[in-house]
Order: sequence, then structure tokens, then C-alpha cells
Amino acid sequence: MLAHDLRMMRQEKEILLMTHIVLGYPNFDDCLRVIEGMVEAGVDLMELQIPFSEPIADGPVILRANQSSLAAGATVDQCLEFAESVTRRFDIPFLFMSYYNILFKYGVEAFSQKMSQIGMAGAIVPDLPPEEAGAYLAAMARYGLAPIFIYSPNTPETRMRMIADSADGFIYCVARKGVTGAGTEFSTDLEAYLARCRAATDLPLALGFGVKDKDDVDFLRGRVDIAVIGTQTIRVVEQQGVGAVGEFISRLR
Amino acid sequence: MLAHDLRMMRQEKEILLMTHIVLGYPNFDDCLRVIEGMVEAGVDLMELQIPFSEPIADGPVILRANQSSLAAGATVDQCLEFAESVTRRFDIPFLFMSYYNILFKYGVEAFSQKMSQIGMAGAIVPDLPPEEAGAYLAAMARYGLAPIFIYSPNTPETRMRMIADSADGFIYCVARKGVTGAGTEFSTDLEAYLARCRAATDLPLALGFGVKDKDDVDFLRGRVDIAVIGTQTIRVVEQQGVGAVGEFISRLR
Amino acid sequence: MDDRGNARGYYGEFGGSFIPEILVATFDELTAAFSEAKADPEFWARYAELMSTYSCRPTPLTFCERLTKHFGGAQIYVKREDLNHTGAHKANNVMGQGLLVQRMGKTRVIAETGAGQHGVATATMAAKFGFDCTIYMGEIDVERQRPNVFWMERLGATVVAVTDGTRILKDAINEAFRDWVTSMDDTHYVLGTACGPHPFPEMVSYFQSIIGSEARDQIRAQTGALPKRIYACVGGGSNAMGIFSAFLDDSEVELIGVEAGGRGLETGEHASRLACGDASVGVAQGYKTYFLQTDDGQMRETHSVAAGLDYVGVSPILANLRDEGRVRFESATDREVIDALALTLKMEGLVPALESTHAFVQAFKEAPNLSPDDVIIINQSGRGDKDIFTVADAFEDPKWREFIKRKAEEYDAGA
Amino acid sequence: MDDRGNARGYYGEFGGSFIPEILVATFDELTAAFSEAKADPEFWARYAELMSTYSCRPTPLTFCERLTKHFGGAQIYVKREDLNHTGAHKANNVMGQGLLVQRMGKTRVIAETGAGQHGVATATMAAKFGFDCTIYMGEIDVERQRPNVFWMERLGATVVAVTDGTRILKDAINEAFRDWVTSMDDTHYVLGTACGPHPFPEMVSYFQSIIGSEARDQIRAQTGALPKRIYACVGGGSNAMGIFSAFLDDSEVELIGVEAGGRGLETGEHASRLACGDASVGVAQGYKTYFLQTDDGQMRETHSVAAGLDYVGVSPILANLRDEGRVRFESATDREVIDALALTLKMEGLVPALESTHAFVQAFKEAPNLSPDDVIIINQSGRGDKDIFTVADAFEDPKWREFIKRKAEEYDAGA
Ligand SMILES: Cc1ncc(COP(=O)(O)O)c(C=O)c1O
Ligand SMILES: Cc1ncc(COP(=O)(O)O)c(C=O)c1O
Repeated sequence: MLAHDLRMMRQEKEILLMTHIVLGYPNFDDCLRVIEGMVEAGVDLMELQIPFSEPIADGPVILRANQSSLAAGATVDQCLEFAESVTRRFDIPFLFMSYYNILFKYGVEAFSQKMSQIGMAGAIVPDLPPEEAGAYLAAMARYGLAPIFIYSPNTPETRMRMIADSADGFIYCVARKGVTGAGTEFSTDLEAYLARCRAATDLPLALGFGVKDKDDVDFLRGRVDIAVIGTQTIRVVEQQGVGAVGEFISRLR
Repeated sequence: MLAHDLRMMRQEKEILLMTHIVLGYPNFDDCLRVIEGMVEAGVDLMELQIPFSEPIADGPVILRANQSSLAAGATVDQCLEFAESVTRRFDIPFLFMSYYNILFKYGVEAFSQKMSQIGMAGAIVPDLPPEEAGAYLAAMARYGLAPIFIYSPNTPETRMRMIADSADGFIYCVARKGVTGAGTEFSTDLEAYLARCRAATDLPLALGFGVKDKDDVDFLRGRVDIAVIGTQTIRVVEQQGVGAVGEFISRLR
Repeated sequence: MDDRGNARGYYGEFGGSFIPEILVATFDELTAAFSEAKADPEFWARYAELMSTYSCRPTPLTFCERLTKHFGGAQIYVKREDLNHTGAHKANNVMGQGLLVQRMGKTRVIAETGAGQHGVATATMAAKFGFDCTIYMGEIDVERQRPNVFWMERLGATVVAVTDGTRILKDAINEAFRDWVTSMDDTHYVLGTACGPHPFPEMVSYFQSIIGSEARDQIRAQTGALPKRIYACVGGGSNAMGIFSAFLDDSEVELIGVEAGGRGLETGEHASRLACGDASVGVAQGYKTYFLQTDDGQMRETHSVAAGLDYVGVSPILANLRDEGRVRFESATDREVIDALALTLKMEGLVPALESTHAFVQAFKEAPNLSPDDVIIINQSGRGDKDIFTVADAFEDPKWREFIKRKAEEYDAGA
Repeated sequence: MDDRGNARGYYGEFGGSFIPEILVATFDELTAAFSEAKADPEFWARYAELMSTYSCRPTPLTFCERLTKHFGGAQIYVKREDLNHTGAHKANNVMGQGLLVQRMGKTRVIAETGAGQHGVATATMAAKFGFDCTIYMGEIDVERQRPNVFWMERLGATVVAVTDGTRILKDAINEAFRDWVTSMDDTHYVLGTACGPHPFPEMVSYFQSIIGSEARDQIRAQTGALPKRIYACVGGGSNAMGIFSAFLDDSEVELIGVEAGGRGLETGEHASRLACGDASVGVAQGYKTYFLQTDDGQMRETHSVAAGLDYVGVSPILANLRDEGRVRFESATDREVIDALALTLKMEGLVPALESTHAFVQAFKEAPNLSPDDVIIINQSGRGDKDIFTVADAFEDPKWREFIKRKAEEYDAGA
């Protein structure tokens, strides 16, 4: 379903924009205002990160956002409630992003059911490779949700195909080694990698890690379907305030 | 010679008194005044201790006296000069007491010669057992000096006799285990030990370590020839001043 | 040691490999290199030779005559991992991984450390092999364990104080993973205990199994029989797996893991994951096991007087052995540990690390009820003189305090 | 080791027994007990067994690949006495004397200590054997070496701070003798090095000879030949005698003793008795040897960054081997020692004690001039982590200072 929706959206736009926020950071009210700003500015889909105490794949900016949200008392239930209110209000696909323990402790079946009830489109779980994802895949399928999986520059082609078999919605291609938040070189290496990704799957492709401005988005136009702006939006909020988000996004495309 | 002199003195007195001072402590002038007081009060012979940095057989009082004298700059030459002036002035036998290194570094031959020149009667060297004393014995004999050796309560009879063969002047019987300056019980054990000493040698016997008052001296009367008052005189000087020494000594006998 | 995990490193329902995609290739490479090494008899021979010429393997098995008399029950033997170079069983693991790094042609190692022991061991290994070395350590631990940081730096390692999260061991692990996802081409992550994603639990246990295989031979040579019980403390589980593994098939040998009871299980301030019901199954730091976590799945703060036991997770292999009933789990409180340390010092002249002393506590509780014909082994995973700041504080030694104050004054005067 | 001293313990003109009469019987008893023990093959077997089950003998002989490459000359091997229980070769001596004490039926031991190593070793032995234990330590050393004092006390020993004399090692020795002349019926004085009255130099060397006999076998097994040179630091001389003794008859093996050069031989602030002309023959602390003394025969103050080398006298056996030309003596300055320690840490992951590092200094000076076919052995008498206060000061580590200041503030706040 998500894949289909995205393909439809791509009919309208050369490249889609996906942004990332950490739920409860700096607080739920600001999250809402950020989402408002982003949707108004034309963001096409969004990752809502449920904070986790051990965000192993995240760099310092998102890591601290996770901690700060937890320290302020954010719970999984609050995140689910908040997400429900957001999906009601805004007509773009929303995805959860979190680590597997959050789903596991909630119960993978129950979590999927809940996601579907509250209108989420799918989830990104960076520490859950397809090999470990049996129960998760079954439950996500049962509730018509998109399990987003990840490609990385060192993923071999056979594995890319195996991943594509498990994935739905789109494939999240990480631009480079490392965690979120560091710079990426938008180079011919990246181009070759994206070509490999393209060859391995028919699903839409998103590219994230290090996308920060219009130049980056321009580079990606025609090469992937979705540009993911993660850390950079958090930085904008931190440095320029919630109000600056809309303008930042509108300038990207 | 010393043995003979002592035997003569014993004709006059039931028991002789030997005292001990550390040269240069608290200073040479006070040493002289202490000697004056002692001789006047009837002391029969004296040990003059040349201070050494490692007085292994001495207890805390004499140990600190050694250190203090050295810290004030006392040298072996000063001690020798001082001893010379003392033997000139006072007509009792004087002995050196020191550790072997003082003699060894000076040269055992040269030291003996010097002792004889300055009118000393002999020496007590508590860390020099007869087995190590070959050169010392030869030199002391050459200059007619008395090498005083020591008996202790755990010295076997055969060894007592061996020691007596090397010794001259008298035998210094230590009253008990331990170092100088601690209390001694004047008991039947001591009596038995002194009987063993008496049986092992014809030399006069001195008893030291822990002799501190008239009772102790009374106990020794008839059992040994010489009562040695070492640490106690230093304590009297330290606590009551140089002037108190004469009176202390006169009350002992 | 036989490999009881399956190909994805599952032990019952525990273990696995929950890692970011970017690391999958690295783990594949590592798993392959480790499998190859294990299959190569030369490799273990080189490992054993290295450990016998650089550390002092076989480490002795010491009979504790006076403690045995004191408790009047079982004969007490102690396996002396404290005599290893750098003072703990951690040496076994790092030197083994060092050989593997050499085999893989990498030139840099990274590691996490809590107590500092594993950091010192890794820095030592790196110096010996000529690898670059970065050690991640929670900021709080850096402050608590300054002596170890000092030695790591002198050994040539870069010590990075991790200022995120709770600033202790688990955060150092996260940070090491963050380094690794960037640097894996030339860098190996030397994980310090039998935790983490497959193949680490198996690999660390494999290198540590040298403890148990020696101990098994030694106890039979020295007493003619197998022990009745074996006690080991459990932080991540590597020393316990090390000594237990050789006895897993000896069903007559009871295996007891002792966790940190901290201020008492009832206070919640502890690090007992298997000895009480406070932990639940979860997935974090790349593997599935019992974690001390909230209902939401957030990791909780833990507490132990022994920094090396103060960890939220536990070896998946041990979690499975607990659920299978093969290993019994107990806990020892901080107070009990200090008392047992005092006794062991006075009665045997042994100075177990605070971590190791947890195993002594439980052995002391049980020894009196065993027969003088019974033999027990305590694994002394490390030596305690590294812990002087903690131990002196625990004993509330006033002269130590005076000494530190005087030192500080000297430094003030000099600065 | 063959006994090269005569019946009164003379080695050439050195040695002997210059003791108060009250101790003669005690020394006779000790000499007899030691002779009997030596003649009893069971005794050495028990000793070797104790050292292999309580400490980790044989200690390894480690090849230093990176240092060897770095200097580009001789192959450098290190004998690892640092891996002994309590961290130094001192364990060999105390455990041997402990067995002798048991044999003589005594129940209390006393010892002197300077660095604290021998005190910790003796307190450990006493705990293991169940002896009462008193350790004499100069007041200045008590203050400098508080960590060791802390452990001695925890091991159950009474530590007496000696406030007389220069308040360092030699004064502690004097004080131990003063205890002994009172207590000899039930007490043995565990002298810590190959000095003092006969039979101590011979006896301590005998127990320490286990180092050399192992090293001789090991170097032949590992390289097929004898070493060209052997380096050992020399405080009292026990670790040097320990490793040298097995090679005395191998005239092709050059033996090098390295003394404390302190702030430089020319400054007079050192503890070199045999490597320079500052010392002269004398008699003190019960034996004849070279002492650093004044013309009057008063002992001088000495200096070394390594507390264990900071001693006025030296083993009479070594004094004789020097005069016979069998052992060459050199010295290493404090500065050279710190530099060599830094290098050894970074290149090999070894942490020699500051004492031991003196031997490394001289080996490093000579290794480049030897051929790659030549093999040399350095005796690493102990480990350096006990020296953290001294080493951190020597490296002027600012973070260490901050740590200590913070600790002091904590204590101030708590007190
Ligand atoms: C001496 C010692 N023992 C035990 C542990 C706990 O680790 P593990 O359970 O992996 O043996 C540590 C960890 O630092 C340690 O230093
Ligand atoms: C580690 C170490 N090495 C060497 C020495 C010096 O003693 P010796 O010359 O007797 O080996 C000491 C003395 O404390 C020491 O602790």
C-alpha cells in the first residue's frame, strides 16, 4: 500500500521529501508544531522516532534527542497517542522509527495491530535485520503495514535481493558508513551504489544519512525516489527554533 | 690490665657501677658535665658511645641520642679528642662503646693504637662476635686494650667459654633478650643465668640492660662485679637535667 | 568448548544478531574468520602458546587450606585468573581476539570498558600487536577508574569519555558500535564479554574456555575427581562461561553464577538479571537476553560496588543455561562482598577483585553445608589491588583518606 | 645454585655475620634449619609445588618482538617475575622462608619493607600460613607507599611506622632486628633481599634461584641457545642473584647488574654502590659489603625514583662477583627509567616496576650494538601498577592530579 502511494506521489513530484523527528523532543507540543510546519512546507512523508535508551545506530544529535525525551518522561503509550492524533490531522504517510526492543517489549503482534489502528503506514527498525524479523514480518503483513528495510553501501547484491523480498513500502538506502548526523559526500561512488540499489529492487528508494540542503536533494533527483532529511531538521529546530522548519524545508526542493 | 684493675677496685667495693653516655649528646659540653657529676658521685668506670647511624642493638632512648649527636655534627675525630681530654682529667677506666663499622672504617689497627694513645681501657662492640674479631683481637692485644665481649641468656656454656677465651677486662652480661632501655625482671631466672656466667669465666662480670635503681643494684650485689646503668642515666639527664645525675648515682649504692 | 548455539548464534531463545545493516558484512567477515580460525588447529596452538609466554597460562588452581578449615565443609579451591597479565581473565579474550585481528589484517582495535579492566587489557594487547587503539568509557567510569585510564593512555590508547546516556558501560558499548559502523574496514571491535551480537558470545566464551579446560585437568590431577560445585561471578558472563564450559557435560558438577546484589535485591539497586525476577527478555546492544529494563523496554540504571558487574544485560548463553536449569544463579550484596574480601585477604593472602569476590560470597555460604569430601572451585576472575580506591572507601580507611588529602595538597602546592 | 660462600657466609671478603650475641643462637638455629632443608629433596619439591599452585611458577619468558625490531639488534626476552602473586619476585623469597618457618615451628614473622612490596609479600605469606605478622616500615615510606600499607593491614599484618633514623628502609631493618632480639623464640625475621647476616644472602638467593633455573631452561627451549647477556636491577640484589645464579658457570653469558643512578651519579643523589666509586667497604646491618657511607662510617642518604632500589648496602655475593669480574655493574638515572618505562608500555604492553625498569634501560642501551643472532634476557622483577602514584607524578599527569584533588574533596565533604 505504502509503495503504491509513493509511486503515485512520484507521478507528481520528481523527488519526495521524508523528514525525521524524535517524539517528545523537545516536547510533544513542539513536535506537533514541527510536523505542522513540515507538512505545510510540503514534506511528503515522515519518520516519528519512538525514543529508546540505546539508540545504537544514531549519531550524537538524535542520540541526545532520544535521551532528552526519555528524561522528560516520554513513554511508548504517549508516543502512540501522539502519533494517532497526528495521523488524524495530517494527510501524509507516517512511519514509526525505533529500535526493536520497543516493539518486542510491547509485543510485536500488539504493536503492529496498534500501528494499524492509529493509522501508521509502516516502520523502520534499524537494528532488526530480515533474518531476525520473522514474527515482525508476519504481523506487519497481517495488518497491511510496510516493514522498511535498509541497504548500505557494503550490502552485497544477493543480500540486497534477499532484503527486498522481506521489505515493503520502500528501501531506505543509507548513504555511507557511520551513524546519522555526519556529513556525506554526494559523489560518483554514491551514484554507483544507488545504481546497484536500483537494480536490486522495484520498490521505491529513499536515501538518508547526511542529506542537508538543496544541493544534496538536487543530486538525488532522478537517482532515488525519496530524500531523507533527518538530523538536519533537528539541528534547524535546535538552532533556529520551531518556526524555522517550514522555510528550511521549502528551500530544499 | 683492666681485669686486674677491676679486681682491685672490687676489694674496696662490693659492687662497681658502670655508666654509659653517648658522645656529643646532647652536646660535648654537657657530656663533660655529666661525666664530672658521675665521677664525683662515685661511678667506677664508664662507657663512652661513639655514635653510629645504625645502632642495631640499642633501644629507642640511646638510638635517638646517637641520631641527635650525629645530626648535630659529631664526628669520630671529635669523639676521640673528647675522650682524650676526659681520660686525662678523670682517674677511672673509660671504655669505648660503638659498632664495628666505626672501627673498621677508621682502620682497626689505627683505632686501637689511637685508643691506647688517648688512654682508653678497652672497647665494647656489640655487633662484633669473636668469630669475626680476628684482626680486632690482635690489635687490641697489641695495644694492651681490653676487648669486652657479651654473654646473653641464650648463650650456651661452650660458647660462653669460647667467648671468655677471646675476651679481656670483663664480660658484659646482658640481662635479658631485647635491646637497651626496656625493663628487666630481677628474678631467679636471672640468678641462674648469672651462675652460668660465673661458671664459664674467671673474668669480672658486668650486668646491664634494665638496671635502673637501688633495688636492682642490691639484687646484683654478690652476683656480679659491675652493675651497668645505661639508658636510665640518659633518661635522668633528659628529664631532670645534667645536675641531677650525681644525686641519681649516689643513691644507687 | 562445543558450540551450542545455532548458525545465527541462538541459545534457546537468546542471542542472535540485531545489528544495523551497515555492520552485517563486518559480522559476516568476523564470523567467517572466527570459524576458520576455530577449524585451524594451529590457531588454538598459537593462542595457547601466546598465553603461556605473554601471560602465565596455565594459571594455578590454589587449595585454600585455611578457608577450608574455617568453614569446616567442602575443600575450597580457587582458579587464579588474577595472575594473568593485566590482572584478570580479560587477558584471555583480548589476546585471542588480537590473533584474530592479525589474521583478518586489520590494524586498529576499539573497545568499551566499564571497570577499566577490559580497556587496560585491550590497550595492552594493542601495544603488544602494534595496533592503534581507542577505548570508549562512560564519563562516570573515567572519573571513578582514573588509575586504569592512566595506564591505558600510557599504553598508547586513546580513551574517549562517553558523555551520552547514563555515561557508564552500556553507553560505552553503544559508542563503540557507532565508531565501528564508520571504521570497520580497518578496525575490529574487541567486545569484552560473552554478550553482544553473534559471534561475540560464542567467540569470547571460546577464548575464555581455556580457564575451564585447565581447571578440569588441574582439579582431577590435584584431587582425583571432579568438583561438586563451581562458582563464578557474572557481569557479562565471560569468566563464568570460561570456567563453566568445560564442565557443561559433567552433570554431577553443579554450576553457580553469582550476580551483583548491590544494595539488596529488594532495593532495586542491583545488577541481578538472572538471580531474581527484576529482569525481562529484551533486545538491545545487538542481542536478545534478559535485561534490567522498564515495561517500555528502556534500560534501567543498575548498581554494584563492582564496576565490572554493573551491566544491564547478560550472556545469552548463560540466560539459556539458566532457563535449561543447568546453571543456578545467586546474588551477593555489596556488604557481603566487602566482608568476604576481608576474610579472604586475612585467611589466604588472596586479593580477589570485587567482581570475583561475589563468587566467594556464595561459596562461603554453601561450603559449611557440604561434606569435607566435596570439592568446590571458585573462579577468581581478577585481582583486587586495581580496586584500591573503591575498597579503601568501602573499608572506610581513615589513613587512606589522609593520604589522599595530603597528596592533593602537594598537587595544589605544586600547581 | 651452588653455595659459593664458606661456612660463615663469606664471599671473598664480603658477607659474614655481625650480630649481637643475643641473636647468635637464633642464627645458628636458622642456619641449621636451612642446611637441613636444603639437604632434603622434599623441601625444594614442596617449595616448587607451592610456587606453582599459589603463585604462577614457572613464570613465562616473553619474547619482545616489537622492542627487538625497534632497536634492531639483539633479540630481547623478558623474564616475567611481575606475574608472581603479589606482583614481584619477592613472593619467591617469602614463600620459601614461610616453609622454613613452618619447619622451625615458629608462629610469627616480622619483616622490613621499603617500597612496600616485600611487606605485602610477607603479609600475604603470613595470611596463607596463618602466622602473626608485623611489618616495619620507615615513616617516610609509609607515607609514600600508602596503598601497600593499606593492603598489608587488610592482610592482617601490623604495620609499624619507624620514626627513627632517616625513616626509610635501612631504619626499618634496624627496627626489625630490635624486635627480633626480643621475640626470636617464636618469631622469624623474613629478610627481604640477599643482604644481611649469613645465612640470609645465601638463603634468599637460594629461593630466588628458581628464577634463573627456569629462565635457563626456557631460553634454551625457546631459542636453542644460552643468552649473550642478562640484565637485572640491583637493590639488595635478590632478583639479580635469582636470575644470575643459574648462569654463573656459563662463562659465555655476561651478567649485568643495574643500580639506581638517581639524579645522576655526578650529583651524589643515587643508590649506586657497585657501579661507581662512591661506596666503600663497611660493616652494617649485620654484614660486610660496599656501603654508601661517609669517611667516618656513617650511612649516607640515598635516592632513587624506585623505592626498592633506594638502599645503602648491597648483597655481599654480588659485591664479590663484581670484584671477581663475573658481573658487570651499570646504573640508570630516574629520567632514563621513566623514558624506558614509557617505551616498554607502548611497544609491548608490559608494565615493569620502576625497579625493574632500570634493567630495561641498560638493555636498551646495549641491544642496538648486538647482532640479531644474539639473545638477551631482562629480568622484569615486578609490575609497575603498584607504583601509580610515583609514575603518575613522574609523567606529571594532570588528569591524575585532578582526580586526586577531587577524591580529597569528596573525603573532606564526607569527614
Ligand atoms: C575481574 C573481573 N571479573 C569479572 C568481570 C565481569 O565480566 P564477566 O562476567 O564477563 O566475566 C569483570 C569485568 O570487568 C572483571 O574485571
Ligand atoms: C619489583 C622490585 N624489583 C627489585 C627490587 C630490589 O630488590 P632486589 O635487588 O633484592 O631484587 C624490589 C625491592 O623492593 C622490587 O620491589
